[in-house]
Amino acid sequence: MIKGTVIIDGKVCKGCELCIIACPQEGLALSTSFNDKGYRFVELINDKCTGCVNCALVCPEAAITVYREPKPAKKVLQ
Amino acid sequence: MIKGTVIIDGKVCKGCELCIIACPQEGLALSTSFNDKGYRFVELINDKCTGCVNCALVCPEAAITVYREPKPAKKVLQ
Amino acid sequence: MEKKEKKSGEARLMKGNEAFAEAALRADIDAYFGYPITPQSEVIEYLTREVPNRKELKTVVLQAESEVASINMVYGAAGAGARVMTSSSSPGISLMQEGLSYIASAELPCLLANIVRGGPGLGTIQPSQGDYFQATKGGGHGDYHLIVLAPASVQEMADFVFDGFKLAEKYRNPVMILSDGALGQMMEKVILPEGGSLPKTAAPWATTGKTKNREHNVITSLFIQPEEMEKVNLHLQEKYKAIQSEVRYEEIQTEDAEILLVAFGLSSRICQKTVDLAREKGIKVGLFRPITVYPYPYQRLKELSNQVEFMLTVEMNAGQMVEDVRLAVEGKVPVHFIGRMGGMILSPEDILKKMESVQETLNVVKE
Amino acid sequence: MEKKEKKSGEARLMKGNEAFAEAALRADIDAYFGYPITPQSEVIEYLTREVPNRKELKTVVLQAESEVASINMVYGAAGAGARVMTSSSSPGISLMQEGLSYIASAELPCLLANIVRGGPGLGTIQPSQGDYFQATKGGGHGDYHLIVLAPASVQEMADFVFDGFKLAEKYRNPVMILSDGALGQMMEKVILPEGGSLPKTAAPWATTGKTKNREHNVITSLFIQPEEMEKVNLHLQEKYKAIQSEVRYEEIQTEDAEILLVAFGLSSRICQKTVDLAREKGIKVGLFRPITVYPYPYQRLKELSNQVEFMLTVEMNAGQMVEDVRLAVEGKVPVHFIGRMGGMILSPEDILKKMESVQETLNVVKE
Amino acid sequence: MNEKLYLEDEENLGTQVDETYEQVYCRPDTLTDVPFHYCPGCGHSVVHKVLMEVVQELGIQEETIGVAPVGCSVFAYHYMNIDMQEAAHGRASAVATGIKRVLPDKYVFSYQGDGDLAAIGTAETIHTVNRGENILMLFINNGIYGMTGGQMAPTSLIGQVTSTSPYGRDAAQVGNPLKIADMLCLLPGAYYVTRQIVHNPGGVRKLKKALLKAFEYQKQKKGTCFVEVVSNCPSGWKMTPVETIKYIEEQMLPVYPVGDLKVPKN
Amino acid sequence: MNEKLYLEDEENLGTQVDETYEQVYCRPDTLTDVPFHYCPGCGHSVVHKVLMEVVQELGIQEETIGVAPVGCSVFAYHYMNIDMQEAAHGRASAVATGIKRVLPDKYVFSYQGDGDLAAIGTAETIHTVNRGENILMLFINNGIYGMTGGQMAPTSLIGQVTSTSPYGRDAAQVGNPLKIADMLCLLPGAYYVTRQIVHNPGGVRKLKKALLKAFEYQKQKKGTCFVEVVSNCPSGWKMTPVETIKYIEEQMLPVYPVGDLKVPKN
Amino acid sequence: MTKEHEIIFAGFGGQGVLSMGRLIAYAGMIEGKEVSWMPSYGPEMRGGTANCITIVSDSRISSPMISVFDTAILLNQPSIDKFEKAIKPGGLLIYEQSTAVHPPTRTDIEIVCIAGNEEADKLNTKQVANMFMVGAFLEKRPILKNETIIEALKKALPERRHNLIPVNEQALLRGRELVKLADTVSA
Amino acid sequence: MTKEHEIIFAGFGGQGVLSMGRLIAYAGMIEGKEVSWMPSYGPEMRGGTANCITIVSDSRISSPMISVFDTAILLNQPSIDKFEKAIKPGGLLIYEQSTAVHPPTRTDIEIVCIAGNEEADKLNTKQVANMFMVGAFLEKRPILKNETIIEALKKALPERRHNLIPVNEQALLRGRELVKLADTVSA
Ligand SMILES: Cc1ncc(C[n+]2csc(CCOP(=O)(O)OP(=O)(O)O)c2C)c(N)n1
Ligand SMILES: Cc1ncc(C[n+]2csc(CCOP(=O)(O)OP(=O)(O)O)c2C)c(N)n1
Ligand code: SF4
Ligand code: SF4
Ligand code: SF4
Ligand code: SF4
Repeated sequence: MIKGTVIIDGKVCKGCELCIIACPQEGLALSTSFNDKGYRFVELINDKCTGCVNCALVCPEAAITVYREPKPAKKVLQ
Repeated sequence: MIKGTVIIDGKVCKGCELCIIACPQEGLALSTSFNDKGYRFVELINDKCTGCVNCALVCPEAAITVYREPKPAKKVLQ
Repeated sequence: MEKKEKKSGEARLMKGNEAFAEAALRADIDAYFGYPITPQSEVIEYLTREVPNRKELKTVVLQAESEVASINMVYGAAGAGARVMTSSSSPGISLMQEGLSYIASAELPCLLANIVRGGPGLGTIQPSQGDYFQATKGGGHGDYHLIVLAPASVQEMADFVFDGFKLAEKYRNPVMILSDGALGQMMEKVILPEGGSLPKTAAPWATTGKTKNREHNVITSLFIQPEEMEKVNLHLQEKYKAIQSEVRYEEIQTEDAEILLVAFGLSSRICQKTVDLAREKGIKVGLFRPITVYPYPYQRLKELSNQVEFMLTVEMNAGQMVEDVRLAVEGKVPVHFIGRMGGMILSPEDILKKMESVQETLNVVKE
Repeated sequence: MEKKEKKSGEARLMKGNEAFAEAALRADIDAYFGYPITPQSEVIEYLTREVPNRKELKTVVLQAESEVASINMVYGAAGAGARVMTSSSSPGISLMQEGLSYIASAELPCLLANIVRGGPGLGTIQPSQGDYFQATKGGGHGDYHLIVLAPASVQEMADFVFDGFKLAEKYRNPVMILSDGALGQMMEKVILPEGGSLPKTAAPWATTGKTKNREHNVITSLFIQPEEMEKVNLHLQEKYKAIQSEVRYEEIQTEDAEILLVAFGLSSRICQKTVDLAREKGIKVGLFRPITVYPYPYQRLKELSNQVEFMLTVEMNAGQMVEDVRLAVEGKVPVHFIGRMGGMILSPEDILKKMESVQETLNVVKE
Repeated sequence: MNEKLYLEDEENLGTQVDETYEQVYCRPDTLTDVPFHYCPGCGHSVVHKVLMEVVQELGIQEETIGVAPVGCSVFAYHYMNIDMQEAAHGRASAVATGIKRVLPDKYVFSYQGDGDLAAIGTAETIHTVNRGENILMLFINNGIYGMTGGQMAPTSLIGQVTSTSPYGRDAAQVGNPLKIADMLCLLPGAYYVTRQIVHNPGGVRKLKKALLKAFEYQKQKKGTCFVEVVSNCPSGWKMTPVETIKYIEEQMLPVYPVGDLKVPKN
Repeated sequence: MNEKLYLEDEENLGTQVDETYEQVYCRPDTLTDVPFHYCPGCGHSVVHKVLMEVVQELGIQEETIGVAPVGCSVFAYHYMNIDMQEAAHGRASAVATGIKRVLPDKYVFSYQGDGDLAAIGTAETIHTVNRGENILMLFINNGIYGMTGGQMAPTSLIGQVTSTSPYGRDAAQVGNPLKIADMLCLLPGAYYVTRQIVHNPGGVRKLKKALLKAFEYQKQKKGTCFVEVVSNCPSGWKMTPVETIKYIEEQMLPVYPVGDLKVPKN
Repeated sequence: MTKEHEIIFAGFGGQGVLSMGRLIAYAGMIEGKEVSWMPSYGPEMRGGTANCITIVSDSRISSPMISVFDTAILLNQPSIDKFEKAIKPGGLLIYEQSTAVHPPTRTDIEIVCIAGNEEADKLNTKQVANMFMVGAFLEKRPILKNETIIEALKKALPERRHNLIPVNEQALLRGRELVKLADTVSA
Repeated sequence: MTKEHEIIFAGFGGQGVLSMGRLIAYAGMIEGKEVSWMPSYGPEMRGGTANCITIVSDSRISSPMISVFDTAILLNQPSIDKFEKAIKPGGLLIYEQSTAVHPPTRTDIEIVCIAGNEEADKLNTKQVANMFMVGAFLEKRPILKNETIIEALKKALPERRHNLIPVNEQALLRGRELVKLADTVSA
């Protein structure tokens, strides 16, 4: 099981919830507070993230950055 | 063999010769003289006309009127 | 959403675009063809919403694939004798120029509204008066004119539909309502014209199917022989002469005016406030508001030029109608201009300031 | 078919449309986009025939699906920094009005020719000057101006291509050559401008691919915030002020003129004959011929109004430029008009007669 | 009336008959007396003639409104003795839409050339058919811009020499012949789409049948009927009328095959 | 770079790895810092993002010129950090043609909505593809006019409620959803025609692959590549972004099926 | 009380600022005044903010679009940031408590903070949140009568939703009270 | 000899009237005169008739389009019908014999009938038929030299067709003779 994590830019998030649907680990949820734009924004709510990038792919605001344990395979390639 | 004949309006004929090609009886030919528009016009040159209407159908100027022996069949219909 | 009363007479609070559309239904239009564009999309939205709701209406309302298609559908319907109209805003109206030239040449009555926005180009969607030249000098090719009415209130957005069709059918000429985004979007009190009060004009020239007792009717703008084309042009020019008699304008406190503000449409409303402010200060200012900008009230302006010290033309553009004012005045008095562009709106105070500065310079000259 | 010499300098007998096209090649245009229409189809026909014949030329010549497409292809190519042009005739030019407004707003340099035919509508294909208003007051929406050159000979049909591109690139503004069917179709002696003599102007603003050392370039005419839109408009107005300095005109025997004929393009040629006829009769007539109709030579006309008894404007339309003459003269002297429409051409004698009749009425008034 | 007689010719040839001759074909009264201005041998005139024969036979002269294009057939209204409108270049189907929408019970047709319908008018063409406007669209495909002097049309053939493709149409530069009728078939609004010819008697007979169908469908409010006629342009092609026959059959028909492209399914 | 990593995700899930985390996805530098003005959940932003990722990975930021339409994506040039032009409504492909013809070695794409490309721009769309202009045409089909406030588009579904079809689109009156991509397939100029989605991660991955192909083909001068994206318009549809997923899958995809419509034959 | 009162209503789309402004205009019309209502329109709405200007006057109204106001009723932070400075000295600013991260700070205007959302929750109906603001406004600037507001509401609401009238009336009155409280507090 | 000579050439399309007019203009240019050539254009050509106006002048030419002419060279009946009346009194009309059903009748102009087609048959080359007319014209109105006509022809014809020059020159001279004969005849 790869471990991953995401950093979400709460300022640009518009709370569309598409990432929440996209996350297979049910790791995302809306905040209770509002950002300056007046939107609830998304936060990581558990540590199940595998860094699958699904949330980031569907995010219209490009608000999500995804990190993950490196794969040795890749290292070789570079 | 049905007998027919055509009357060609030499004034409007533009000598395109399409009717000549269309006539299965080779019954049409261009005049040697010109009409007022400056065109040679088509004339009936033999009595083989069957009134098949082919020449009239293709005539762009609607210059040809076709006559034919009546068909009894038709008479009944009317 | 305010409810729609059928009966007129009662005051209603409506958007200019909606009042325009409702008036069109009451003017018994046969058809509307249009294409959405801000700030006038409410017209087609209102019509598509209302017509199916009203059993009595057979009105055709069709969203075309473009403004080019719209204006040519209008051509076809008008040529078939229908009471028809379209509406758009600046860029869309530019696309209609060829069609308008055809319609004017073929002498088809129809109505169109230009809810002007700031240009040039895609520009802004905010209100502007930047299409005055296009509307009055002919944006299309050739010598033709639209009859152009310039409303200054939601009430006139409604009333001018009736006036417009009357003129269009009387002269077999396209009529444009030259409005702007503010008048289209704002809500104001309006008392709508009575429905069914605009009788249809007979159109024996229309292509409704050739009957035995007449030659076939042809709607065309092609006159390949120059002699023929010139005849058509001379006839059109005769018609435009006759149309001069339809000139309309409004005068506010001009009787004793020493300074004359000239403005149409929205600008004229702002000028009214300026007149009040100036009068409070004891400055004798009047306001002249052309209601028809084609035909243009040259004559009356010329008369007024004998009375006033100078004129100040106020427009939401870089100075377009001011040329007509100058043509009217022929140098008798100075004609100044103040305007804002791109959707910016003048304040009554701006105008007052400009007026006073002009006055000073003039006095200086005198001394 | 006369042979094509590469070297200029030698006199050639060419159609206006062909001289225009050949000059474009010598002006090293990168691209031409157009759509056929009488009486200007020879332009694209000449280009499609010539370009493949000349190894040295990489010129893009593309027949578009319409004038709307043409003008928007011009927009794209001009925005990419290319020297590009199009041409059409009246109805086609009307279809370009939206695109022209965009091009003017985005400040893209380009050249287009209107080989005017008689309108309005489909009209006739015979020569006319009926598109003067459209060309000079802005047929599209918003406050913008084309720079407009009015040739009066096949020679100028060629020369103005060079002048036109110089102005277009100097001011980043679209330039129109306002010609007519006669000038486009007639053959006359022409000495073509030297090829390669028109250096390209750098276009750092063009969309040629964002390089590391600059921000991305954007070609747009959208300025949604009214404040911003107004800034753009004020900048454009500044530019148009500067353009006034490019005004060009020709004066023929005006030194001692007591009567001034004012005419542009083909009409001015006819007026020259009138001047000769009149001078033979001892009438002191001069001819003023605006070469740029935007910018318009108001100043010089105003000066001349101090010298002459009256002016007679001669146009192949219902009277369009005459408004600019009146704006210049400001009522100082009477400004009369004579014109033919729909492709009809005035004769020098017609003009002389009109002139004399005006003169009489004036004398009557005097007595 | 005449129609019945000669449409049956094919079968009836050779049957016995008596002496008194009867008229079996003459210029339809639905044509005016104005002589066609078209060049000698131009297909436009033939199509005009057939169209008016159909209108006459159906007895719908009083209920038919036509729309002429900008193109050589711009003057169609001089020849067709019915109410007509002359549309702006490319907009005939939009004009026809305007007419039909306000006069839904009249027969309405548009008549357009290939530059008009398939170049500048492409958007109007496609959207008129997509709306399924209940009209007849007649499309004369002669692969060239006739009126303006023989420029390339979207339908010009690869290698075809025109005044704007003087060295032959080059697909790489200007694309391939546009088979717009085939594209229209994909639209549900298109009820009947067919491609016909008029350069021989059989073709003229078939065109006439197609037009009769089209008006019948319009009566039944079935939607848009689109009839393409692969025609000629002797002047633009720089050929004699007789030469154009060969060109049509050898060059054009392989690209634009004759026949029904879309027929009512039932 | 990032791309490689996550395009392989599907297979790589579950493989063993060591501790130090690496960034596997971030906003592409080819996007400016300007936050999108689009409504929450709007597909435009996703397409913008994917398009710019592709430009970044191919390293063609300096050679790519885009054309924005008139529509909600009119401001695309605020977000895409490449040279761009803003075209008149419907004319993006004509503008792109103008650019590409004078800069044949640059990558050029047009980006248009359905009103822009399939209504007012129909003629330009069809003729650009018919000429086989060597560009990428990106078509965002959200079945509505978003920018102007939710009017009916040619692509709106039967029965769809919009501000100009308040009682649902009625085919009898205004015709059927226009499947323009299918029509374009008939044109030889169209080299690659595909329909994609962006409302789920798999769709986004596939769109990216399609765009990579399209640019590759453009490099090879193959002709027009047409990429349609069936997208959403939460505001126009009056739905939450999440609700639009269901609508797309249940209502739109049956009419506009996902997948390649025309692929290079070899 | 001025002959002419110029009000801007601003907040996010969907908060009903446009209808609030229209309601005032409608009521003004019923009381025989000159009124105009001008919405912000166009793509800026994509951003999510909306506003409208309502003018109620005894005399003919010149321009419906103005840049300074007698009163601003603001339902979110961006609106406060944008319009606080656009209020005439001595003017009135009413804002919704829960949405204001940085409350307004001007000292030359009257500022009233209403917990509209909170109060609405109490009456457990979101729809009436704006009615508190309207009530508060009329308490401060009695340019229109309560009854007219209600009458306007009747006209504005479709029959089927007239059941909502009473609770709106309640909210209207409550809004007036809240101001009084607010005042006593700030005092 | 007038300072300015205005000629109309008319006939059916394909008879080469346009190039005949262009040839005169070209020659005029070579002799350093002001020239203009204006074709009839547009759909009327569908009808099959074509014409052009050539003006050769010592001074700048005003309009290339005029309605009365010094000379008309007419190659078919419709042209005779249309342009006979457009010739200035004292002007010149030259027409082709074989195509004229109703010869011109005016008495206030010079009328010359040339059997161009017949003569061309004699030289058995159709292409030069028009050269007889040109020759006839120059005999009557010596506004240009033979040599210049030939020089113009050289420039006008593509190299590959220069072999036709001699026969054209022949026709040109023959045209001049024919006029003399015609005159003696009519005398
Ligand atoms: C807006 C506009 N553009 C161009 C023209 C010029 N024009 C007239 S007819 C025509 C095309 C004719 O070709 P086609 O439609 O194929 O008809 P055809 O003459 O071949 O029958 C063109 C380009 C015009 N009249 N109006
Ligand atoms: C000539 C012209 N007509 C109309 C408009 C108004 N307008 C702007 S965008 C648009 C359509 C937007 O819909 P779409 O193309 O589907 O893009 P979306 O906003 O849905 O992304 C319209 C009609 C315009 N700007 N210009
Ligand atoms: S997809 Fe992006 S914008 Fe939408 S909720 Fe998630 S992080 Fe926020
Ligand atoms: S087809 Fe008609 S026009 Fe042609 S030659 Fe025969 S009769 Fe004459
Ligand atoms: S030019 Fe062509 S299409 Fe036009 S009439 Fe002549 S032959 Fe027919
Ligand atoms: S209106 Fe629709 S298409 Fe436009 S930004 Fe909002 S959601 Fe996207």
